[in-house]
Amino acid sequence: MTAPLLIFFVLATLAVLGAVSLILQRHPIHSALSLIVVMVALAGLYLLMGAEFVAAVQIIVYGGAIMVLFVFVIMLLNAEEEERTNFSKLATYAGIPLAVAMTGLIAAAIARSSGALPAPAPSGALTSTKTLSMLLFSEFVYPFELTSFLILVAILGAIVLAQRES
Amino acid sequence: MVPTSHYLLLSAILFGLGIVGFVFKRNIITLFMSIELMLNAVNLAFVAFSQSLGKPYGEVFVLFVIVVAAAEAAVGLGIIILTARNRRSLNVERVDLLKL
Amino acid sequence: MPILEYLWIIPLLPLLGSAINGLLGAKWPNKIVSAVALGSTGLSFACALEAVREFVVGGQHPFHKEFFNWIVAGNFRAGFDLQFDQLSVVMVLVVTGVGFLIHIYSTGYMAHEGGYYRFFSFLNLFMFFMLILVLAANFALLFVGWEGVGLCSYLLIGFYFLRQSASDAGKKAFIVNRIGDFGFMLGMFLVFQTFHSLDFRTVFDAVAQGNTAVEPIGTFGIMTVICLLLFMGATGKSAQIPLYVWLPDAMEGPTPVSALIHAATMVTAGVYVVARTNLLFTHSQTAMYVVAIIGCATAFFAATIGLVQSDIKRVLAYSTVSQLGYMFLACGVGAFGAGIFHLMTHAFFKALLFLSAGSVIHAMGGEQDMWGMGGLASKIKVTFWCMLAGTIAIAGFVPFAGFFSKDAILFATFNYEFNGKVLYAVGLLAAIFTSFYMFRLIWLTFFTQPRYDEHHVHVHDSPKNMTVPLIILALLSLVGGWFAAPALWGGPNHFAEFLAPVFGGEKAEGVEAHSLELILSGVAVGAALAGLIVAWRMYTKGAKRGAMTGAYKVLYKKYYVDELYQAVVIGPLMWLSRNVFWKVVDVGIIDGTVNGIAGGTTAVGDTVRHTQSGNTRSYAVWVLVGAIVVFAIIFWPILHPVLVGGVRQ
Amino acid sequence: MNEFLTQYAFIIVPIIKIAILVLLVLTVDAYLTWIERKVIAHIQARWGPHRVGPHGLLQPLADGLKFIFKEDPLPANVDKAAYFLAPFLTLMLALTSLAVIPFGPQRFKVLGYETHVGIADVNISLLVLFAITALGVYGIALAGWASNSKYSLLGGLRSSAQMISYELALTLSVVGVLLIAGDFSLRSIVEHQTGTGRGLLSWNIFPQFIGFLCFFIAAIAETNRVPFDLPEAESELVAGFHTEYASMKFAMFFIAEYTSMITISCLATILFFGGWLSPFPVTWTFTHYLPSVLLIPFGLWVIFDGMRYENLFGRILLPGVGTALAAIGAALIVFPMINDIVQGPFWFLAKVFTFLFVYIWMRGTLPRFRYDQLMSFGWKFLLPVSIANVVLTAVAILMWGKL
Repeated sequence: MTAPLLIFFVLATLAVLGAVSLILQRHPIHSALSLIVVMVALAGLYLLMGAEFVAAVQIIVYGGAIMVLFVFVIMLLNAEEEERTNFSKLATYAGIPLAVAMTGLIAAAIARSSGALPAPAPSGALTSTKTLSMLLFSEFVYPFELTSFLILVAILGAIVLAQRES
Repeated sequence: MVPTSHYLLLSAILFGLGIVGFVFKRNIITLFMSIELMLNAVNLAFVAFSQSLGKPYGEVFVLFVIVVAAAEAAVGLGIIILTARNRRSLNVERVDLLKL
Repeated sequence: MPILEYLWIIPLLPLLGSAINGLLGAKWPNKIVSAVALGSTGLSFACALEAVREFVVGGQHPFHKEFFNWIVAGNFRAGFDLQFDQLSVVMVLVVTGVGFLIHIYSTGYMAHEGGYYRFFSFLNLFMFFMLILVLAANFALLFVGWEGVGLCSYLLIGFYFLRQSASDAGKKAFIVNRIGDFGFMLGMFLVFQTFHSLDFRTVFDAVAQGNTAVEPIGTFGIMTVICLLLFMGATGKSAQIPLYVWLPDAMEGPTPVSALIHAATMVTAGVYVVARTNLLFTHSQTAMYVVAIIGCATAFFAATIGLVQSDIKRVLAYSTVSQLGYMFLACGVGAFGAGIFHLMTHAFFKALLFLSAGSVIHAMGGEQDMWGMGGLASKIKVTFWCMLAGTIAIAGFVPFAGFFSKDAILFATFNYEFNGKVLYAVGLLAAIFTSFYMFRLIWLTFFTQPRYDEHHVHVHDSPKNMTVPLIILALLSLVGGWFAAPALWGGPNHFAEFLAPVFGGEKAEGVEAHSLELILSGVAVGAALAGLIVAWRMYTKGAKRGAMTGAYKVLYKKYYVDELYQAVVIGPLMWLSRNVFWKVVDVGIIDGTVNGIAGGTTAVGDTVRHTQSGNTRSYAVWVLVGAIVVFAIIFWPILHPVLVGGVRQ
Repeated sequence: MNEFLTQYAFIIVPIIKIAILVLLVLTVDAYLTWIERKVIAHIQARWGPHRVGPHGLLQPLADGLKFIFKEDPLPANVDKAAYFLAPFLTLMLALTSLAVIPFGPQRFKVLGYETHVGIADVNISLLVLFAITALGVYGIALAGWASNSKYSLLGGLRSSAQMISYELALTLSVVGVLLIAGDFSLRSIVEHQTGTGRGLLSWNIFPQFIGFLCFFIAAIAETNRVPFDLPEAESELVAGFHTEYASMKFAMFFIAEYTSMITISCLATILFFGGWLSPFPVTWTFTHYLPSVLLIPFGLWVIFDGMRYENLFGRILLPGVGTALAAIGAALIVFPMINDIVQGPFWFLAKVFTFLFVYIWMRGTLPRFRYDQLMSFGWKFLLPVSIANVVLTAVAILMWGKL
């Protein structure tokens, strides 16, 4: 078992455990923390795959901004442990099987078609930030600008939503 | 050397867990987090593909996904705050009037 | 030939006037409105004159031009095609000329009425449709004009729509006309089915090529059916038995309308159509015979009714009906030229009479009952003399227009091969009646001592713009018939000759026939004289209203025809509509279906809406289901070996 | 044995380096508190600590002992996991952020393993640094939330809001430097500032003065220091997010705060003040003796100063330290090779300590912001200015090529 594989399995376990605990935890804060763990683990995986910039962004934006926002809102609303209501019979009985089915389908599809994938590039072959930025500002410049617009709209929306009408 | 299918399977598992979370959690915020989890799973798949294909496009897409997720979080949390204010509850099962 | 090339100008001008007045006139003072109306009609009249001049100068070649396609479907083509031949000449001149005069008259008559602009807009619109009707070169376009004039007549009869009776009369006219139009349309369809075209030229050529034999009397071939159907339409529009009932009620409209539409022009549309399609009619003796009989009967019945009416306008209305009967009689006996001739002269003197009556009513301040008048002769001289002229004309004294036309008709009837003598006798009787009720009208109105309160009603003669048209029309009804004058001393009948190309030549009368004609004319004049004398005897001294008894009452009640229709047609129809179509078909079936569907939808929704629990988790599950389905469908080729036979790695 | 070492050098060497660094940093933190108290005392015309040891030099040790032996009460119904996690997280992140900072130019071999002055040399070190700083919020937020006290909660909310707000300004203010250097690696940023060897003239501070100001302000806010120390505003929130913490956990927050101060100072040094580069042109080789020139007299003064003390500590400690310093100074003169090695770290530390002093100085002088002032300042002034700075820099680079 080579070092990268070892690291992969460590991080993967971490991620899966985090996801599971996200589900099992009863308090939103704990769920949020679990999710952060998942994200950090994923960032590690990205590094392992050589996508260093994405890894950094993952931590900065997801870990540092989005999840902080979540935690912040949880604290703001002073959310307490979720009550285990079961009003939705459908979800109660059909939820697990369907989720398993979905996962199974995806996994099956991957397992079937993984043969078709080309041999992965040697781990640690970094995609330099330069390359990404070149792509962003040349080939993907329109989507890029659109995202900026999207963010603007989102900001306005958030303001409109959050302000108390006086 | 980690084969790409490992990453893909991992992302599938995470995605499935996200689904489970979305179906089984009652707290709106946690639901939201489950969605983020699914997004992350997809990101992982993207990066894995882009690595195995040796092309950076996947990573670009991940960047876009992250941006969208950020916007979504901003608006979504705003909505959640509003709902919590009006309904005095974060439990989605108590918020089933489809109107305020 | 400029004008002929741009023939559409003639109808277009009134349309423009109508549009301008109708859209903008509401705010305008009467002067501008009347200026627009008169200008458009006057110009149209001028163009018509110019067109006629060109036509005559150009050697009277029938002019025909296709301006643009209107409906084109497969081999069917109904274009905006206008034609201009001798018949059109007469009609166009009558319509534009008399129309113009009546417009002038209206400016005076309607001066104090509300909806001035509306009135003139409608009047111009009517001119437009009437001109389309007489200029159309195919049945479809003719039908446009046909319906258009019907519409305008409806609008104008119901001009005082605040008056129940007026709007009822409008509706009545419209509905009765629908019945006729129904027949007319069937006729059109049949024409198209038979000749695969609606163009007059094509159809008539097809007929004229002789490949359709003349159907002898008593047989009902295709031609007969076509003609009878067309004639049904004519009876509707031209108020013949059995569909004449709408015309008397149409007198609810303003008097100029009665003059223009319900005396001079529109009601003659039926005659025009029959004359226009004379080639078809001449190929079916049965149809001709029916036309003759109907016309004759109408002439007689209407005249009898007219004998006892007390409303001045109603008298004229019935006289119109009866005169129209004369025209159809003429057409029926094959004397289309005489029919059209009478149409023209009748247009003159009947318009004159109506306008004069209007002037009288105007002078009396709205009084229409002759028993409320009397002794007006000295007070409104101009009107009196004009009306007298009209009366003499219609009664048929030499040398007024009515004499020549009616004489021609009666003569033609006399030597009509199928019991022409009988028809002639009835026609003559009708002539006597005509002169009787006309002079009765004159006496009751203008002579005898006044029967109204002189202090309240101060009688005054009408303004210039009303009297001038009267005078013109009076002159016309004097000289209008002189085209045919030479026929009296064996000369040619210019009018008939002029129209000959359209009607394929009339039977040339021999000398003995000419002598016979002289005798007959004498008889006719005698008849008129008889009527005059009787009326004089009855009404000169102390005219008193006779007791409503027996025949008098029957006549006064117009043979109870309206009541009859009410009982036989309208009543049952209403009953059917109310109890079957409304209560059963509409409420039961149609509404039932609609409500049923709605109810079904509601029921389904009631059951389905329970999936819309509003519970996000349930929705999540649904989304998940959808996702699974989509995923499975997309990746089926990859998946099914897995699902079937395990993962192969 | 030896080949075992060489084989696993890639693990061993970093571990050693980390150990050294952590020890160093902790000590520096400890004495930073001493310096702070001294400086502020003198600003306020007081003596400051002077009981424990000469000039109160042993005060940090005493405090450390006190922290260790103090009772650690657990407040009622706190969320245990988060309550314990928070301080560890904070300290861990604070220390980790030091890992990517290069302290000197040299690369040298240990056990045949090439390494350099500093722990890790990733080529996106700046991003990594920001990533770690970004995670730093959680420590405080969790601490505030977990300790189940309104003061803590408010402090936590405030600080998380504050940190999110100023993180943007912080990141954006650096972009200018990145544009100039064209690289995320701190090392290459520093090397880029060598320029044509004209010394401090080619430092980023000159083209990026606005950027520097924004950076420094945002950095202070990021480290919750005066005048942005609302999360622990004594007058309103007792002690903010760490109100409910005592003894070692409190100490962890404390150490973390000072560590992040150090980190930020290092960052400022690297980004704007040429890191380990000497302010003098490279041609002035005589400036290489500056360290010795400073060290020897200082050592001698310390020895002399120690003479005045009656007690043992004074007689042993200060003269010992003094002689050590003087000896080092002398050694540097004797062995030029070592001297060259020392140059980088010397300048680096000099600049860092200058910044730390500024920190303390500001704390001694400036009043505290009001919360809304803080927010409006961050969003309405700092952020636009740093964005404008980015735009200006980009335009300038477009027009005159490299700056």
